[in-house]
Formats: sequence, structure tokens, C-alpha cells
Amino acid sequence: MAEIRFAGYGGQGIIKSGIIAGKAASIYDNKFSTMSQSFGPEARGGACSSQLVVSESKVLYPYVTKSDVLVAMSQEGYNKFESELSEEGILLIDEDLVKHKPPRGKIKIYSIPTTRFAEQLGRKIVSNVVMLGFFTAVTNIVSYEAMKKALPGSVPEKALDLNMKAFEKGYEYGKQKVKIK
Amino acid sequence: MNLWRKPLDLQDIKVARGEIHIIKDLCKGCGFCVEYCPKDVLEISEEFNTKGYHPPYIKNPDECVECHLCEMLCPEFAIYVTLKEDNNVVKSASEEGGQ
Amino acid sequence: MKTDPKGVLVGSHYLSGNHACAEGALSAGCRFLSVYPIMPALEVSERFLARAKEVGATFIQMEDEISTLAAVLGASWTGKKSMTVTSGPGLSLMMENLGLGVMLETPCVIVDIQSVGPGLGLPNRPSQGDMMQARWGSHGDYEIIALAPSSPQEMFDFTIKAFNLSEHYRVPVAVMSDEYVAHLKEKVVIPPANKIEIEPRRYYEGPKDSYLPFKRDEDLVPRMVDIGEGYKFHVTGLTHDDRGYPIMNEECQEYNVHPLVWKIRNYVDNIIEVQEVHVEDAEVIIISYGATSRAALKAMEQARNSGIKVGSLKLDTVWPFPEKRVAELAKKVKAFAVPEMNFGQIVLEVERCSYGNANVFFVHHGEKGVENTDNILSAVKQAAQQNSVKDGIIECE
Amino acid sequence: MSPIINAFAQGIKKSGVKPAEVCVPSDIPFEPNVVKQLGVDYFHTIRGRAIVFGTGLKLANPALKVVPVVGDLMTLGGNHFVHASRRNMELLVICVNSFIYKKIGGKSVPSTSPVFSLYSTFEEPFNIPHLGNSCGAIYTARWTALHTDELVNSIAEALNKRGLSVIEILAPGPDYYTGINNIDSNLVKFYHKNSEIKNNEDPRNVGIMPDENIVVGKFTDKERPTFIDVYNAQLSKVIGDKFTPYGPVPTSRTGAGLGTGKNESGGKDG
Amino acid sequence: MKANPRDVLTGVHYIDGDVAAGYGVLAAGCKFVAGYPITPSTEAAETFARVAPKGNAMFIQMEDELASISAVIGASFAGVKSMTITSGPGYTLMMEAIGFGAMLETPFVLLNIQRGGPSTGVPTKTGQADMMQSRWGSHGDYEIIAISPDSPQELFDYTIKAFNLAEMYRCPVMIMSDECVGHMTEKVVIPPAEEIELEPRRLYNGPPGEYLPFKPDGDFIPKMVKAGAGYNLYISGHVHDERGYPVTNEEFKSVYLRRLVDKIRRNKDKIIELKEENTDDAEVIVVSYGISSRVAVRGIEKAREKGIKIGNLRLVTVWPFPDEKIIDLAKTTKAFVVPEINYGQIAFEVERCCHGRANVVLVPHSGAGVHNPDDIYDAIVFAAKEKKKIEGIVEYKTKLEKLVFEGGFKLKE
Amino acid sequence: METLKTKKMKEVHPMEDVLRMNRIPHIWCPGCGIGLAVTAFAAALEKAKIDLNKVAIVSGIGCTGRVAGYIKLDSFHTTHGRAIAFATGIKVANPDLKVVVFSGDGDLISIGGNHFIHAARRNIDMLVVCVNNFIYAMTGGQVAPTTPLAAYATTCPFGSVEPPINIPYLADSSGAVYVARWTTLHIRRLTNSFIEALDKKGFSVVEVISPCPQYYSRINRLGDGLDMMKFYHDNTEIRHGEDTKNLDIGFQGKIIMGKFIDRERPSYTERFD
Repeated sequence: MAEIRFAGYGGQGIIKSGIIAGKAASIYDNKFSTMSQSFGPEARGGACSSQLVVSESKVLYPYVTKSDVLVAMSQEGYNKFESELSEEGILLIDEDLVKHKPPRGKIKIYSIPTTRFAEQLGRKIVSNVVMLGFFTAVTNIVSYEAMKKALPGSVPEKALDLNMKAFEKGYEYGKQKVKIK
Repeated sequence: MNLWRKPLDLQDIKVARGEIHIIKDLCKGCGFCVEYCPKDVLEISEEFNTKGYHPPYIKNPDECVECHLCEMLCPEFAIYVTLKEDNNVVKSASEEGGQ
Repeated sequence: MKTDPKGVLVGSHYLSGNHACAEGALSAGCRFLSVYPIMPALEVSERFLARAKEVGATFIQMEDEISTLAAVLGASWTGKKSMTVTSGPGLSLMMENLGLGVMLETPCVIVDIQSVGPGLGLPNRPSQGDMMQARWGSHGDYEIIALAPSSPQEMFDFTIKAFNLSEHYRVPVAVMSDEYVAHLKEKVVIPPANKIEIEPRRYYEGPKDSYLPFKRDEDLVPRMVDIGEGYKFHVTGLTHDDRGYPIMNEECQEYNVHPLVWKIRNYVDNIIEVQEVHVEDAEVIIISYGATSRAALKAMEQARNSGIKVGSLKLDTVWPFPEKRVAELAKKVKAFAVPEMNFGQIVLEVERCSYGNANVFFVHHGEKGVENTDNILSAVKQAAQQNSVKDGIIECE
Repeated sequence: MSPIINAFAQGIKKSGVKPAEVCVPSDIPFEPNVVKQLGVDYFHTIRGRAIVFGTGLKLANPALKVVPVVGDLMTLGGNHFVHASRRNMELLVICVNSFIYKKIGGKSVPSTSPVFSLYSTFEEPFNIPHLGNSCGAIYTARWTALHTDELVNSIAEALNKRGLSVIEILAPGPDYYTGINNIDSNLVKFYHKNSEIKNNEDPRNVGIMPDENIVVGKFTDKERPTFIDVYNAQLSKVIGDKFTPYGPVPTSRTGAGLGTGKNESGGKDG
Repeated sequence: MKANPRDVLTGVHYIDGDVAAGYGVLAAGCKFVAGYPITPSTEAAETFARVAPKGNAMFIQMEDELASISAVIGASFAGVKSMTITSGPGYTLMMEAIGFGAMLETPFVLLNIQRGGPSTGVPTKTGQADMMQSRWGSHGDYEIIAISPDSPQELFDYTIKAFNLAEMYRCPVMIMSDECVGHMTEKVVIPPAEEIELEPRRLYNGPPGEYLPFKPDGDFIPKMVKAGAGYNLYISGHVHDERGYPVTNEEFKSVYLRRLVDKIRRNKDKIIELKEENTDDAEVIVVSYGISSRVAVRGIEKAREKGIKIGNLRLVTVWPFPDEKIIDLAKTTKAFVVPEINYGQIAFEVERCCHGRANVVLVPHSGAGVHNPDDIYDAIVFAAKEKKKIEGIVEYKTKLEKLVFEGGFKLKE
Repeated sequence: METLKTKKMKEVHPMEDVLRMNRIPHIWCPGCGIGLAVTAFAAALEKAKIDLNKVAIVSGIGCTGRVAGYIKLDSFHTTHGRAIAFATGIKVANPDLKVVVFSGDGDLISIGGNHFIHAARRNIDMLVVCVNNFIYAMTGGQVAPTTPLAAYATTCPFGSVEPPINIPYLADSSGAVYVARWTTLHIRRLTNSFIEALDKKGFSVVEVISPCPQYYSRINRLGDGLDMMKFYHDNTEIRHGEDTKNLDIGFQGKIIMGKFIDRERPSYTERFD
């Protein structure tokens, strides 16, 4: 079982990330997954997080208690959820937006400039998909193939190509990072 | 408090000069101030603020004529203009801190 | 504090419950009434309107009941004691703003003259079908206070009491009357103003810039200020902190809502009033409120005459429910008989609080009307003969 | 029977609409025998919601003729009137207006009961035709209950209009509690006497003012696509051929049918 | 009757509870939804708006909740299955009309995705504090049915069941879900249409002249007709007789109003659905519903590991309340632990039905979040240890309460 | 009170006297126009020469409903649609107060439509600011009574099928004494309208057309806030005194702005006495 927390602010696609990863795990990897979300009244800019529990058996308790992976796309999100991360957990951050403290325990930190990459690809809005690619490469919780299958239908059809590119970009970057480590 | 735009004093031939203050972390990068500045004083910067937006920076500080339009057109209360101290425009009484 | 003599019509009068209610409001210092006409609560507003000019009170008839309560809340924040009167369908419409009143901790009084529901029901017949609604009708967690008068005199007294409670606990207080009492005419004695004790608004007295609208006193009740005094405060129906600013997390929700509930639950002993007759030696106690308690007392008398030891517990305060007292009595008696003009509401509370120590008989008034004591009497007789405690409520007609 | 019901019955007859297809949601109590004679389906709804109840009836079965008869249109239900007019929901709203006002045509109004006045007497009442017109109603008219012939014609005409029509009937008396037969005839006579007919007057000028006569007449009569028309047009445009238009199909034996007629839930009806 | 294949989006979906409910509405054969946007229920309405043309159904966004529910009742009388979707404040506005719907014995469904209250409260976060309101919120006496699903799959399944119950008992049926379930995304399997059983509208088939709209059949429930079909209906929100004519006589009140409550009370056994686990020999039984029942699982598992004999009773149907079940269980168990996201609503009902035989421990939560499972575990341990009978509900002091009210805590935005 | 000098040293925004700066950044999205309406209102409050202690501001629910929380007056954030009713209570109970209702189109015209028309009819002395962004934004982009025909929203995924309401016409026909409309781009004129309306006795309505880049613009592919502002620049026309029936706004159609109604009618409190 893996407990994953995505955190950032509204407008970054934090909840979408949870849905895509959850869908990939649940429908294309044939595991069980439950995604729940938490957001404020703001459409943009408010604190926002999604929790994903992936398991081999039916998920009864649907929330994260000790996260195995924390994906932080904002400083606020990092500050709020860092303490929840398990000592052996993995922390993924957008390096332009989040400054992290020295890691506790055996926590592994991987950083990527997702927003910058997304802007380079043409649209800031795909930064979450860049992060998903990165997430897939680094964590191995959800398979690469399942993720690729989960993307169509989860993002607007017109933007599918862009999203695929964004995913690959993040995935490649992640593979390199893992190698270096 | 009275910092809104005033008709220029007729005796004063000098054009008012303003000083722009940007509260970067309030900015959400809408670009209204840059677009509607009549003197092209502002420009979007490359840097990110803490919220991940690109705030404006003052490209041509000397061009500002204290029209306050950026201040009025900022939905975030992130930018305002004060009269530059070092020019000769006569200050109005109200600006001395009275009501 | 004594009340303002201007609103007090001292003397003995022969008044209907509705008119007594209006007099009570004026005596309590109520100076703002907002209503939408509805049977059978009309006479309260008519009387209030007729007297408004001389007393210096304001009256507005709004477009519906939703807005009447909204206007009452607004008016209350200007410092005027405010109230509205209505009946079942109107109360249903007020529910959303009742929640706002609870959240903004706004003192105000809602008088509900109950008539038969649901839907349109029977507008000119008495009922007690809104009792649970008064407690549970709005969404979310909250506690309110509800009083149930049984005579015009009590309509007068309880209206004043309702204002006092509402100012003290900063909570909307409901006066749950019914069509029977509202249209019942009896002598009402209105004492002079210096005999009427009223609770003044609990104002904040510190410096202006450090006012926090929801900073709680020891007793969990925050202090108020009036609009227009320069405090520039903010209040919201969203979950908020002491400043009245919304904060959307569970800590703040706990911080905000917990006291809304406990500022009442902690003080139930101060709030609750009941009237007990012959409970000391009773085998069976009739628990009643409002109009029904008139018949209950009669039935008690009749039963005593035929040798059954019957007592009466009349709930002046229905909400919060006198749990402790009922639980105590349950250990002493064989049974409770609960007559109500509905299909079982307060009787469920009685069942809950008897903890299996006494039987609970529910008496529906049936077709014979509230004046009739036969049903109560036969229930009492049945109760007196029943020696073992049965599961659940025993219904009899 | 009251003149209003009479006019309603005759109006239905004259319009050629089958009474069985007429549904009357109303917040005024009708006598059961009145309903029987009218031959319509009658729903006594909660205060102020007759129009929205009617909206539900109409949208669920567009073949129905829905005629909300409203005791007081503008207090509790004012908003529903505004929005139904805007949508041009196909309803004929008959508003039996029992406003109480101190003076009409400069003269004091005789015997007004202070009870149940739906507006405080010092407040100006709504100019219903104007409000209806400004929100998009396609037919507005006002008559007193004694303008019998005009009323019958108006009802017959409006029943065949497609869109939101409103007929204001000045008839002191009826409201949520007293029933439609219960109008104050002295007062109606007074209103009738102090009214003047001005057909096609700009609705903005027909407000009921204390010093002027009451203006009655037909003020608005225009065409606009109804809610369902616009719905079908817009969805056909966007979805294309796959879209099945929403609306009536030829009526079945027992009267109004619904939708495509096939596969409809619980379709055991005749 | 089977569902119409046109209305059923058969397949495996990864969707949230709101969307699942939206699909369920269509699959249930509902043809009319009137709603008004309110967080957190809007996604359900949006979903239905998107799929409605597929099923030749109508979605309309009305001007407010008062209008929505009245339109729904109207549509139901026109002969189609109809529903509205809302959350706390909107639900409260509907109260008058819910009583009206109950009085008219209108079959319709109401989906309430509960949020934190009272008043505007916390719109984007959860709560379970409308439970008593669903039963008691309108004036006068009536009974309704309320169901509380705990997963997106259940939101789909029970939406269909709600429509079936509404048609069966001619009464409003509430689906009292909450924000957590509404915004929880999981796999939802939508079966083929032929596996979905629907209850058709029970229509009267006889000649118009003999029809009595409120004359009950054997099971207390009258048959309906469609408006505009020539039956010359007289339907009144006043207390009415079998013909629908208003009565002012009090005798009729007890006869005709009585049936409104009796048709539910006497069919209780058929309506109530519960999920039970190890309740037979349990020392402590956890009674829960909605999202709380999933949160409770952690506490229950932990307690079981520690050797406590723990039972689990999940109220799928919350109203009518399973009085008899609780009465029976109270005879064999020591205590009930009731976790709910409010300060005690259903716990009062449990207390009522215990008749002093078992203790009742309430684990409250203010809303805007779910219980800490440790609180539930601690409450279970407490309940298992406690030997004496305690009068009244034991309100367990949660970690959240301690955190907020005991020393030095500062609220952060 | 702080002097100007100390303020300058702290580098605070000059509107801090009328705004709760400690609550800013506000919750509105980038490019949203509500902030502009607030700016204009704050400017008007400073210029209007009224005792700010005697002004109460009431908001309902929705994005614009949050305005009350940011303006430093006695401020009330009430239930959905009931802002005008709440404000009516304040005004009638204490006629010395100036009452402003600041809310959105959905709140004031849809659910609160009844209170709107009745307060206008009674001519309750208050200023109603209606920020019209053509959509329900707080709940995520549902159709509003102001959404133009054929424009998309989440609850009309195939385009809106309801003709939008013309707010000035509704206000006019219900009896408002002052009716004006501006876009958020015309910020100085908007400010002047606010000043005039604050001075007016009776029910005054100012409609503010505002961009909603997050929902309305995104669903309808109209670009961001700046694109909407440019659109306002190119497609607006000032026509003071225009007959209110000509003020319908079509999808991306021309917006007519100006002051349409300025008349006198006895207000409710005057009639009551």
C-alpha cells in the first residue's frame, strides 16, 4: 500500500494529478485506489491538496496518515505536509517554488523545475503533468504504461499532445535524476 | 489621508513625478498595470513571487507622472504611487497627515 | 436592569395570547418587528403595529419570511431588540437565516404560533408539530432555546424571558406557542416597568481598535457592539475566528462551532425552567408543554380524584431539554404519559431520558381536540396498571 | 361562482384548449366543485411557488397547458415571476391582485380590511405589467374582475400564446387563505368604476397611483421563442443529429403525452 | 422493470461520488432535475446536465432552491421521476417544500452532499450535521426515508435505490451523503442496463371518474396518475381526504395525516438496510454511517487486534431509524460507540433506543474534516473497560478538541 | 492615528484606511475584476465625504460576497441572496446609517431577486453594487441569470438557453432611483458613480461588468483578464440617460454603459413617517 499526498495551490492541477495517478493505478494497473481532495473556496491560489491511497486490496480507510510520497508544488503545501511524510518517504518538489529544509531520516528528495519546464513547453498549466511524469519515474508506484493510458480522457483532447510531451519531459528528467542518485 | 490624483496646481509648471511601489507577493500577474500605464513605465519581470506569478518591475522609473492609473487598475492592491518628494510641486495641506 | 416604561401597558387586561405576546415584546424593550402575514400569527403584528408609534418602535412587512428573519438579524446588530412572528410554513422558510443568527450569535426572538402541518396543513388549527424543527430545522450543529407558553399570561411573560435569554446567551430564542394559546383570551397582568427585569445587551467596553466580535467571555458568550459606532467589525456566516474572519479548516470549525453548542449545554441548569405539581408521590407523571399542559393538569386532577397518584411536569423550556430532571423522575415513577399535538416528538426525548427506568406512554390528542382529557386519563390509567417496563414508546389514543 | 372563475371557464372554452390538458397550480384555495366544473387538474401549492411548481409540470410534460393562478404574485413569488418571464416559460400566469391602497383615482378606497394586506398601505404596489414586460413576458394585460368580456378574451388569447403571459386581475379579497370565491364586490365595483381602458399603453405608464385612475387593458403582445424552443435550437446546433428534441409528440388517448413516447419510465398510462 | 440501456453508461469509471451520483440519476430513469449551484454538490448537477440530452431528460438551473424543489414536485406530478441536488444551506431553504412534498405524497429524490455548518460554514469541507434536519426540518409531522452512502460506487447504487424507494412509498427520499464521499474518487462499476432493476411509477389504471388520489392500497400507499391525463385532479397541500379535498375537521387530521407517518413506520422492516459485522457477541458496537463508517474501520481493526470483541453496525438507511435493532443489540452488548461528524445527532437516537441497557459513547467532530481514527479506537477502549452504566451520552473528548481548547494553540488561516 | 509619515515608512498601501490589508491577498483569481470594483469603491469612500463610522456594508455569498470582509467598515457576510433583506433591517432599524450592499449577479438577481425588486419598490435607502461577471464563479462556473444566450457554463454544457436579465431594466421597472453601469476598465467613472450614488437618497444600483478569467472566459475561450479588459475597451459605449430597455448584453456583444436613471421618489423611511 502506498499513501501519496499532492500539495500546491488551486489552479496548478493538484487534484487532477491525483485523479490521473489514481485512475492509472485503479483501472490500468488493476490495483485499488482512492483519491480524495481538499481545497478552499478559492479557484486559484488557495491551498489545495489531494490524497491518493493505492493498495493491492480494497481501500477501506481512504486517507493519508503517514505519506510515502509527498509531491509539493508550493511552499505552503510543503510546510503543511512535510511533517506527515514518513521517515523513509520520498519528497518531490518544484525547485523554483519550494525551498526545503534538510531531510529527516531517510527521506529522499527529488527536485524538478516543473513550472519552468511547462512554460517552456508553452503552457504553465501543464506543470502538474510534468510533475506526474517525474513522479512516475521516481516512485514506481504507478506504471509508466498505465499513466500513458490514463492521460487521454483526463485532459482536454485538444491539449493531449502537449500533455503527453509534458509527461515525457518530466519522466525523462526523473529517470536521469534517479540515475544520478 | 488623501493620496488620490489631484488636478495639477496651475502655478506649478513642473510635471508631477511619481514613485511606484510594488508589493510583489500580492501580485497575481494579471498585467493590467503594465498594459494600461500611459507612460509605459512597467514591465512584467522574469522572477517568480512566492505564489508562482511574475510580478511587474519598474522599467522606466523617471517616466511616471503620478497618474495613479496602475494603482486604480490593480485588482490586488499590490501597487501604489506616491508623489516624489524631491520635486517642487506644492503639497496640499491634507497630505500633512490631517483628515 | 429595569425595562423602559414607555412600552409597558401597566394593568390587568383581558387579552388573547397573540396580543399578550405583542405586549410582552414591547415591555421587554423590543423596538423592531419584521413580519410577513401568516395565519394564525397575524394579531401579534397588528397589535405591535397599533402600538408602535406611541412606543417609538419600528415595523416592517417584508416580502417573505426569508427576508423577515434576515431583516431582524440586521436590525438586531443596530442595537434594537428585534423579533419576528410566524407560523409553521414561515418557520420553515426562516430556517436558513436561523442558522445565520446562530452563527453570528445575534440576539433575536422568533415567535412561532404552531398550526397543523406539514405543507399547508390546517392554518387555523393548533398543533405542536414544529417542536423538533425548532431544534433541528437548520443545517449544521447548533443549540437554541425554545420556550412553550400555555396561557396568554405566559405568552406575555415568556416573550420577555425570551428576550432576556437571547441577550444573555446571544442566541435566537423561539417562543413555541400554538394556535390554541394564541387565540385564547384570559386575564393578563402587566406589572409596572420597575417590576420587569430585563437583560441588557452585553456590550463590549474596551478600546475600539481591540474589539473582536467573537472573542468569548468565560461563559463562552462574546460581547457585542452596535453598527455605526466606529468599531468597523466584520462578521460572517462562514466558519470564523475571533476577528470574524473566515478560516476554512477543521481546527477553526471546532473553535467556532463547539462553543455555539456548549454555551448553551454548559448552562442548561440556568436556562431550564419546569413546573412540577404533585411529583413527590406520583406513580405516573404527565409530561407536557404549551396548550397541552392545560389538559394535562385537568387530567391529573381527575386521576387523583379516582385515586391514581399522578403528577405533572410542565416544560416551560422545551429546548434545551430537561434531561436530568426527567432521568431523575424516571427512577421514581412507573411511567410517563406524554400528550402532544403531533405524532410523537418530545416523547422521543422523554423515552431517551428515561433510560429504561419508566414506561413512556404517548398520548395523541386525536380527533377530540386539545381540551379533551379522556385520552390522557385513559393513558394514565393504563400506565398505572403496567408494572413492567416495556421496550419503546407505548402509543395510546 | 366568482366572476374570475367564470371568465376562466369561458376563456378556456373560447380558446379551444381541452380543459383536461390544463393544469392549475395555485396558492389560492379553489372549491372542489369549482375545479370539477372547470375540468382541469388543480394543485394547491405552498405560498408563492405556483409558478415554479408549474415550471416543473410544464418541463416534465411540455404538452400540458399550465396556468398558475396566483393570489399574490409579487411577494413570496416575485422572484419566480421575474425568472419565469426571463426564460419565457410557457405559462399563463393569472394574478389575482388584492393589493390594498388608500386612494384610487384621488378617492379614498371604501372598506379595506387591514388584515392580509400584502403590502403595507403606505408602500407603492408593483406595476406588474411593466415588471413582466421588462423581464420578457410576451403578453401582459390587466383587468378588474368586472371587465368580464375583456377578461374572457384575454384568457382565451393568452392560452394560445407561446410563452409567459400574465393577466393581472384586480379583485380584492382572494389570498392564500380565503379562497377565490371570496372577493369583496363593493371594492371591485369601485375599482371598475375608477378604471379606464388603454390598450397597448406602454406598460411603464400603467402603475397604480393614488391620484390617478387605474389603467386597464392589454399592454404587451409579442412573440419570443420559449424556453423549450431555445433549448431545442441550441442543443440541436451543438449536438447535431444525435439530439432528440425535447417536447411534445402527438397526444395519446388520455390527453397529453410526453417525450418520444417510448421507453419512458412507468409508461403504463393508457 | 429494467433500466433503459440509453440511460446507462455501462463500464468501469474512475470518478468521484458526485459524478457517480449524476450517472446514477440518469440510470434510475430520472427525467427531470432542477437544481441550483452550491458547493460541494455542483458536480453532480453538472454531470447530469451533461448527460441529460442523451436520455432525453431535462436539467434546469432554477433561480433558487425554493424554486428547484417546487419544480421537482410539479414534475413528479406530471409523471416523471425527478430530483434535486443540494447541500446544507440549500437544503434548509427547501424545508417548507419538503413538508409540502410529504403532504402530497410526492415521489422525488433529494441528494444532499453535506458540508460543515451551521449557516455558510465551511463550503468545501465535510459535515454530517444535517441528519436530524432531514428528519425534522420541516414543520408538522411527516416521515421520510434517508440513505447514507459511503463510497462513489454506493452513491451510484443508492441513487437508483432511492428512486425505487420513492416510487414504492410515495415519499421524498433523501440521499444524505457528505463532501468526503462526494469528492472522493474511486473505481465505479456501472453494470449493464438489464442488471439494473427499477421501480416504475405505480399508476392507476381505472376510469377517471372513480379515481381517488389519496385512497391507499393495501400497503398504505395510493396510486398516482399523470397530470393532464383527464383525471380532473384536485391536489391540496392542506390536510385532505381521499379525494384530495381539504378538510378542516380534526377527525380527518388524525386519519389522513396519520397515514403519512404510518406508511413509513409500518413498512420499516422492508425499508431499512443495515450492514452488520460481528455484532452477535460484541462487547462494543460501533454505529456509524456515511464517511464515518469508513474512518471507523481503522479504529475497529486496531481494537480487534488488541483483543476487544468489537462489532460494526453501519446504517445504510438512517431514517427510518432502526429502533428495534438497537434495542436488541443493547441487550447483549456493553456499549455503543457512535462516531459522527457533528456534536451528537444519531447518537441521541442510539441513546434513546438503548433504554439504559448499554452505554453510549459519542465521538464528535465539528466538521471540515474526519475523525482521527485513534479517537475512535480510544473511545472503543474506554467503552470496553467501563463497567458501570452511565446515564446520558458519554461525549468523548477528541484530540482535536484538546488541541484547540487546551493551551497555546493559535488558529492559522 | 498613524500619520502619513509613519505609514510611508512601513510602505503600506494608501487604501489601508478603508481596506483590511491584513486579509490581503484576497481570494480572487488573477485577472478577476472584483478587486477593481473594490478599488473603485474604496476610492469613492475616501472621496465621498461621509462619516465612515456610519456606513455598514453587507454582502451575500459568492466571489463578490467576500467583498464585505475586505472593506474596513461595519461589515456583514450573510446568507446566499439575503444581503438586501439583511441590509433592509439595518436601515429601517437605524435610518442614520448608510447601508451598502455589495454582491454578485447570482446572489442579488437570482436567489435574491425578490429582495432586489422589493427593496427597489419600497425605495429603501441603500446603495446596491452588483458585480456582474456573467457566471457563478465561486461554485465553479454555473449558468447565471446574466449569462448571455448561447454562452457556455458547466450546468449548460451545450450553451445557455435562457435569455439573460437586463439588470438596469429590472431595477428601473422596480423603482430604483439611481441606476448606472460601468465595466471594471472604466474605473474612474465607476468611482464617480459610486460617489454620486452614496450621496443619493433611495435605492441606487450600480452594475459593474467584470471579467471572470477563471470560469466565464475559460469555458467560453475568451482569454484572460487582460483580454476581457481589452474587449471592454473596444466594445463599450457610454450613453447616459439611455432607455434601460436597450441595455441587453449579448454574447460578446456591445456593452452600453453610463448613468441611466437619476430620479427622486420618497424613500421607505420617509413614507413610514
